[in-house]
Amino acid sequence: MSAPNRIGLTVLDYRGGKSTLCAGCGHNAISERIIDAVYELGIEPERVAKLSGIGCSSKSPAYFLGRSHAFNGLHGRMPSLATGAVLANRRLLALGVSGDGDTASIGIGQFVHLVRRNLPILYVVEDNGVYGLTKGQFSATADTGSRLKTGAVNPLPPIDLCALAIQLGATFVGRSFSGDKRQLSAMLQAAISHRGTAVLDVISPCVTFNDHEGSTKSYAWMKDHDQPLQELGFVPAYADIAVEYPPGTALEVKLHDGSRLTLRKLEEDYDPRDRARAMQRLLVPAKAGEVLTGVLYVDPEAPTYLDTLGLVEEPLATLPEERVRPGREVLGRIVGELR
Amino acid sequence: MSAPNRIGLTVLDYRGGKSTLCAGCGHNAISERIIDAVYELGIEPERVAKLSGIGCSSKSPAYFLGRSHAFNGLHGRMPSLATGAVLANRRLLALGVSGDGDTASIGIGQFVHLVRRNLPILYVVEDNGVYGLTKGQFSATADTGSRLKTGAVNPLPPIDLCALAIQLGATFVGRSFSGDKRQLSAMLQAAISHRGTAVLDVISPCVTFNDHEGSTKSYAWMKDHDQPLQELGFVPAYADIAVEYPPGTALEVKLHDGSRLTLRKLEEDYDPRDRARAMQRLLVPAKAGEVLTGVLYVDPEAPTYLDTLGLVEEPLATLPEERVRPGREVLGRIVGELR
Amino acid sequence: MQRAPIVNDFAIRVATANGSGSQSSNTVLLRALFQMGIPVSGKNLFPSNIAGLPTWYTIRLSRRGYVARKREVDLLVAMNPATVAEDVAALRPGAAVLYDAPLRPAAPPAGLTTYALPFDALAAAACPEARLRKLVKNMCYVGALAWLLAVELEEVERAIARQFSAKPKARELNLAAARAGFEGARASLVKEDPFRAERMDANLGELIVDGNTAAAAGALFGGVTVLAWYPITPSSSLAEALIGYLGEHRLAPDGKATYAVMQAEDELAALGAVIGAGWAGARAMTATSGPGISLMSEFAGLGYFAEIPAVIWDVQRVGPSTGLPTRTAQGDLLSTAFLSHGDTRQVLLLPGTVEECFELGWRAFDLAEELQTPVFVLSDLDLGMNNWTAAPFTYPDGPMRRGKVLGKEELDRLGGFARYRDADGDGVGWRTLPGTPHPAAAYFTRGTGHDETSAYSEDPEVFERNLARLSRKLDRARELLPAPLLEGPGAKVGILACGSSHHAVVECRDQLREERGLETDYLRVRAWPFAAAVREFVEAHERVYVVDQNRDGQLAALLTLDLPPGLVPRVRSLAHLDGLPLDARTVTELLLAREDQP
Amino acid sequence: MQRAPIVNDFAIRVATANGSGSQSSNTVLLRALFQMGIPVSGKNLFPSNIAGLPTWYTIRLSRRGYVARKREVDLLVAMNPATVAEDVAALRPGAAVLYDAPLRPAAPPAGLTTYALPFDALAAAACPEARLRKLVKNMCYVGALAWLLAVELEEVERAIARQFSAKPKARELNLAAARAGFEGARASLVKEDPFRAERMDANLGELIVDGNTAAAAGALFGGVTVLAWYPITPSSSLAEALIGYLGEHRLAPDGKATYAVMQAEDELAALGAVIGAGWAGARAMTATSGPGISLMSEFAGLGYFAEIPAVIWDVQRVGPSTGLPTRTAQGDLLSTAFLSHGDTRQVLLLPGTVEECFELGWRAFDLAEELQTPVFVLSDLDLGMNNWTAAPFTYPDGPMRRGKVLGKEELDRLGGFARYRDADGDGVGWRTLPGTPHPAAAYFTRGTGHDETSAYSEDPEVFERNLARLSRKLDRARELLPAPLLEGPGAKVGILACGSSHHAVVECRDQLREERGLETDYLRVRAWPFAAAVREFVEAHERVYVVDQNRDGQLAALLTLDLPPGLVPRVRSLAHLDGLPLDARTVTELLLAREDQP
Ligand SMILES: Cc1ncc(C[n+]2csc(CCOP(=O)(O)OP(=O)(O)O)c2C)c(N)n1
Ligand SMILES: Cc1ncc(C[n+]2csc(CCOP(=O)(O)OP(=O)(O)O)c2C)c(N)n1
Ligand code: SF4
Ligand code: SF4
Ligand SMILES: [Mg+2]
Ligand SMILES: [Mg+2]
Repeated sequence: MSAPNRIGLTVLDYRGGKSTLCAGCGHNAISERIIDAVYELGIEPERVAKLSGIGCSSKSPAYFLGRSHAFNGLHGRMPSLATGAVLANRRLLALGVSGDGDTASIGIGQFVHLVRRNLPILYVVEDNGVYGLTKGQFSATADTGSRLKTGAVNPLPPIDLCALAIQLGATFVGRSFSGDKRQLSAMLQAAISHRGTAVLDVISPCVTFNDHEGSTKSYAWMKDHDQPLQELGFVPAYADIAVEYPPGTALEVKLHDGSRLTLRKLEEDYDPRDRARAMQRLLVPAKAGEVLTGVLYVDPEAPTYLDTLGLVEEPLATLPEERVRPGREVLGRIVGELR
Repeated sequence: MSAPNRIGLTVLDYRGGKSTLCAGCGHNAISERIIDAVYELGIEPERVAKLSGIGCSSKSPAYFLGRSHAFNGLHGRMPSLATGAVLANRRLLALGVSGDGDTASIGIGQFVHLVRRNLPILYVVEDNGVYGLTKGQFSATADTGSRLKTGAVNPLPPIDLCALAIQLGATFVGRSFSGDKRQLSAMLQAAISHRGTAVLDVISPCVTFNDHEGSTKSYAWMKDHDQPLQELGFVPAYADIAVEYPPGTALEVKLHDGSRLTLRKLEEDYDPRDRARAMQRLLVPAKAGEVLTGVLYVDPEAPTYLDTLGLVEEPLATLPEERVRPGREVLGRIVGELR
Repeated sequence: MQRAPIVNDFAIRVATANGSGSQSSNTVLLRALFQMGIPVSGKNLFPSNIAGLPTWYTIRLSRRGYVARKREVDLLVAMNPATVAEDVAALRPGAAVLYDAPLRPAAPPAGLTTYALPFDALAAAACPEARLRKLVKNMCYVGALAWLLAVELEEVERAIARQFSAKPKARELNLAAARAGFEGARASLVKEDPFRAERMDANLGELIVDGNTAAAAGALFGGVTVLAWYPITPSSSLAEALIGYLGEHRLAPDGKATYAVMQAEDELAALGAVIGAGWAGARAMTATSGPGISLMSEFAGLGYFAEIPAVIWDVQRVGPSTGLPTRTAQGDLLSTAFLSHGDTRQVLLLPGTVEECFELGWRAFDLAEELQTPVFVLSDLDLGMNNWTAAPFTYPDGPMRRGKVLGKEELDRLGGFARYRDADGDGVGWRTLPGTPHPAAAYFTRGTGHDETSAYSEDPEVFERNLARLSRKLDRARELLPAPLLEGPGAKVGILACGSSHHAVVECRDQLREERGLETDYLRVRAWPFAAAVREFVEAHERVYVVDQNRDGQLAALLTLDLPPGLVPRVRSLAHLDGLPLDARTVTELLLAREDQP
Repeated sequence: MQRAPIVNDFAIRVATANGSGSQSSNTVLLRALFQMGIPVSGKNLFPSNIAGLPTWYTIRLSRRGYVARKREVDLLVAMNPATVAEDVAALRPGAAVLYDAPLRPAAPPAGLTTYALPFDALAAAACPEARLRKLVKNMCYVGALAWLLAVELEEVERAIARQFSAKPKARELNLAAARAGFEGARASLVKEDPFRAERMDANLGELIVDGNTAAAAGALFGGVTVLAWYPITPSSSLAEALIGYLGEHRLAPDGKATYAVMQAEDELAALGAVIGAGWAGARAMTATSGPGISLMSEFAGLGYFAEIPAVIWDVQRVGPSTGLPTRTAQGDLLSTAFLSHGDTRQVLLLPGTVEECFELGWRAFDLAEELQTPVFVLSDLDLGMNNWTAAPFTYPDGPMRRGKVLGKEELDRLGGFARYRDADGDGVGWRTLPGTPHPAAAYFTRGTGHDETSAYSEDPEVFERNLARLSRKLDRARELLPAPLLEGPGAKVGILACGSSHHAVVECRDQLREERGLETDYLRVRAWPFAAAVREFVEAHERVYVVDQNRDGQLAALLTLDLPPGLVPRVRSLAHLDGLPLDARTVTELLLAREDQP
């Protein structure tokens, strides 16, 4: 049993039900990392709202954070559910889990508009390039030329959700791999600490339908083609740790809540605060089939949808009656205007 | 009455019904340019299929090309209708007309996937930054900070449909202005001659709801902020005209059908065949409020959805029965396999 | 041929072009009559475009207080060259027409009284600035009508002052134009028609308001906290009125909003956000019309099955498909009652008056939260966008009823809970809100099969039991929903209707009584699933005519499905749909045709 | 206690875990029995996940040819530790169980015959490679059953050879495993149960096929040219089977495709593409299930109103909402019949057998094009995904009927046409296809109000007339759609059903006759709107029981709405939904409970 965290809870308090996903499914590993991250950050599980669409990935919220409310909604429509929930209660920490089919195929419209609004949410796409739950058809993130087990070849270009998000003005965009514990943990913690929309595209192999030769979302492919941009570190706001790097070799991004994301550069001139460069880098792959991972873009201070709407600090859902139902004199005034 | 074109039709043969849009609406000017372009190209109007969504813009196909079939479908769903129509009959020249609400708000999902497939279609967005037909609410292309007549200010960032299309791998992307006859005519002709998806975002002021001070989609704004990248020219495949420019001042792009798009450079280092540079240029506006117009990106030879699907040359819709209903022996074989 | 005066019992139709500013003139005329204490109603018949196409506005004066559309026009004001010929041709003998002089109708039918006035010249005299003349020309006909019909000019002036209270210059110009019209008429016309307005004492304390504004005000007092919407005629003005009220009355002292308004990217997202917000405890609503309802189907099913409170206003217009976006219908009753695949049933509220639009505006939230299910309020274009006189709105009769929600304290006491357990025998479980700081507060909401604790389950019995509970829940709701209103009893023949049909039915019953001696009882249903009183009404009558503003008799269909089969033979459907607000004569004719059938 | 042998009249249930390869074993067992000429049917009860959760497969042998699910299990094969306790507990005395030795049930109910076999050891012996053993372990129980039930081992071997025809190594391993199971059973078990398989002469020339494959084959022969689809259980296998057939049988000599398959981004786009393609003249279809149908609502209304041919297969699963994606239901009847807002009505085809899935697979295109409207074919998971024996498919009985289309030549002759004119009095207008090279060919298709020439119109009368024609069109279609099938007549009591309920009803009627002496007539409807024969059936019977696999009695509701009100009191709804394929006993019990009611 693990040590209690900042608020006195152990990792057990962050666990969920037993997974019904296939053994070895990347999604299971992501669930573990989410548990770790929320535990590490010392967040009350009751503050978290888990939201998901439909798919194997979207089922996974049942397998972590059992003390958090969850809404496993409709295929491709998690963003709107999440938006409503966050507007109703801005104190919730919204954790959206989706799949590549759920987001890039049926859900791309809601994804675009969620990003545009910069809703405070961690939006994780568990990306395996196929529709796992319906038995392995290509999704819209499948790479051109990748193959199904049946031999079918994908002729269409993939949607790069990270590039798309950056183009749309997303304020925190990262890509990771379910098998990269360290990177994914740090990225999740930073993304949770971000104040606006954090989009994480996490390559998460489907061992049953897309982990064979010819797949570009397999464990083997990722082993060979994962191209991390940085070594990520994360220092939570409550910890007062100084991290030293030789000058020029690292970047530190201070997030809105005071926590710090440290990026030891692996690729020299990459600065995740430069939107145009990020786009450029994503458009022009350095080598064939490379899967660029790391924090691709971050703008820690951009106004969120809550700022835009100018909401009161308290959750709207539980404002007392006297704050949401105007008095009789107001009705009198309204009626007077209509006379 | 105008001269007969290549196939002996006059401009009158390309006209439609009387417009019921507001006098001065940008959409009316675009209709005129479409008439010109199809007339100039000498295309049989019967070959054209007009497709549209819902909105003032989407009504406009009733006001041009009266001899072409049209389908004024559902709000935001023109792309799927068009895809079906083109698959059914690949000889149709699909002319999609949409609005910024129709495309960037409700229709963004279908737009993304249409672009991804590179369906052969000219896709014109008549972009006025508002929902004209429902009386002037902001659409998703409205610029941050622009104002409605009521004084309401748009707090959200706009979706740049051109940048988005390029990011998604579109193969012909241009922006123009309903008031720029010359540019729009040439661009339309080139776009019609393109073999894949051609996305044109045409700023088209709504005189009734978005042509006031504070609007960034007004005639006045465009007068001050239109920033053309090139002077466009178009030489149809059937014409054998050589165009001479001093070296380095112009580019010529040969389209798949043999026609040529000539671009006299106004901005020196812009090359619309360079996807990464195009993205870059769109992300970093040279001056505040500039509206970059011109052919932003073109890839004349990219395979289309019809190539991807490997369709026969004839329209599927009218293949004779013997080509679409296999014979009794095939049924025998299928039945045999199930025995 | 001097005809007996017809006082306060006729209909004026004004024919203009859309976007020509006639809306203000017509409102001023309506208000002036209203201020004279005459029962009036106004119906706007406008095209689905923004400017230039024909528009007709009909004002009915009715001594007896009838506010349904009157099918026959008594006085036409012809201002639109595009329609003057057909507008005049449609008049019956005895009617009168006031036309813009250049539009002289070619061959008017016999028996019309005609008046011509040169409105351009009148406007020119009243308005020195040439470019503004077009805007005030229409106020000239208001002045002219005032003279013709003896509408008090002071009331016209008061109405103008009110209409343009924020724009002094426009006010002066319009005052001048009305006076010019009045003087022009006095100088050159000779009154020959019998129509006259005369002061009465109706309308005391009453309002003029459209149903959408009333619904918005209602929602404001319902404590709405989240509005997610996507524009669509004829519901946009509901959302926009609500946004106005919220901005005015729901900012905290520091200027922060106690509400969130999301202009969604489409209707799927709008209802998604409403359901997400309802799940998280907000009073959330959306407003839409037919096409939006279709798009909301999938979320509506989720709301039903996961039991999430939500309020959806459907301001109905004519379908199928895009149909006639600016015409009225009750065409979504059946498809909304069963909205979404599988065995889904939705709660419908059916306001019939603007007062009820206000009341259901707040009450819908109480019902949605008490029942934990989406509640659809089916208004229509006639009710929502036309101006009606109304009694002042009544403040909600008690505190907000927020349904069964367990907080931290209750959980401390109970130790835990099961979200979908029928703990109280009413089919409604207890819920918790996300964010409740208690380790046992969480549950996992889903649209898949679930047991009482909301755990995933494919067990056949568990599924069947849960679905049966949902069915029971809505059955029990019958008596919780707004009760049907009975007028009667005693007759053998019953009439059953809902929504805006009400106003035609009221008048139709008088016609039946006075013209045919046929007494009828009348039940107006205000919600579905129906209360027991609906069955009792059918039981108590030999035959029951069901009035529908749609092609297929959808209210009759809902009734047929709800009644014990033995009662179904008593049901007779009177369905009519042409996009115009229902008028009494049509109902009377349809009903008598059935009565007279062998 | 030696019991009389029970031959070819019992049900075997195999309990395994999803993804464990038991699907092949079960198919082999089913095929072996089929090859022995015994009427058999197989029902797969699987979870909505990919691997690891419990699955049950039930094979029924029925001398009398009943193929509905049998509620009682006679022989259980218990291979799943997670469910062995409850599986065994559910058995009735007299049943038998064969279990994997390590799973010995703790306290089996009295009266069971139990057999244990060490399947791991048997598999190990048969399969030297340890990592493949898991895959063949399930074939061992097939061999064991062969010995227990006297299934001919040669037929098992033939079935294995067929199943693994493309994979010689797997074939050998599985043959060995089956033999190992057979030998293991012979060596260590003593037959104590009464169940026996015995060769018969049924199945001659018959197929084993699921409804989705049959429908795909039908569509192939319907000349489908555009398939646009989005994956969803239980319809995906229909689209995937069709893709397979198209790739095999519909390539031109140069390898080019005479069809287009579009994997759409969602169901809205799928139906959008189908409607676009249908408009342009293709035979276009999609396949989906409940949630997809909800998402298609808006386009379905456009298709109805703009009159576009389209074929939509709805392989129904349990709703509401996501519900139980891997369980069967007839839950979309009502909402699909009225799919979309406004007065929309859709054509439903209701296949009840796999033969009909094939036939409607092609005929749906004829109907859609003749009627110019979307045609929904409502299959279900039981019909679509389970294996059924079937007569060989019949080649279409005539050329493709492509409806009223005017080409260049006709236009030359006619000069022009009006798209929505009821030229032939059947409510169906003539259309032209885009691309027709004639200056008068074009028309403007729209979802807004339109006149006969398809020009935009808000005219109330034009709208009413058009909507009335649409209504007439579907009324006239009643006799064009597949006719209901009557069994009878002569009895006082009628049963009415549709779709896969058929198989339970057939057996139920025998139960009623044999157990209670109750004679019934039976009408199986195969389309909505109903033919006149449906009304006549009700007229001819004192009471008509309507069988529904849903909670709310949706077929009964459609019937109630369609009948003259006077006949409605004869309708009695027997609705049942728990996600399992309907069994005869349930229907019999429900029916008798109503019969016996005072
Ligand atoms: C409206 C609707 N359409 C289709 C489906 C069927 N469906 C369930 S999951 C899924 C795809 C899931 O793919 P993805 O999001 O990539 O998740 P994965 O299973 O790969 O993790 C589909 C198409 C559905 N549930 N709802
Ligand atoms: C499903 C649906 N939702 C809403 C509407 C109402 N509606 C009609 S047009 C329109 C917006 C049109 O905006 P845009 O596409 O920008 O066209 P514009 O009128 O500005 O040219 C809306 C919301 C509709 N017709 N259908
Ligand atoms: S099918 Fe694929 S995505 Fe689904 S649980 Fe199994 S491995 Fe994971
Ligand atoms: S409202 Fe605006 S977009 Fe619509 S027709 Fe008028 S000017 Fe054009
Ligand atoms: Mg996936
Ligand atoms: Mg617009």
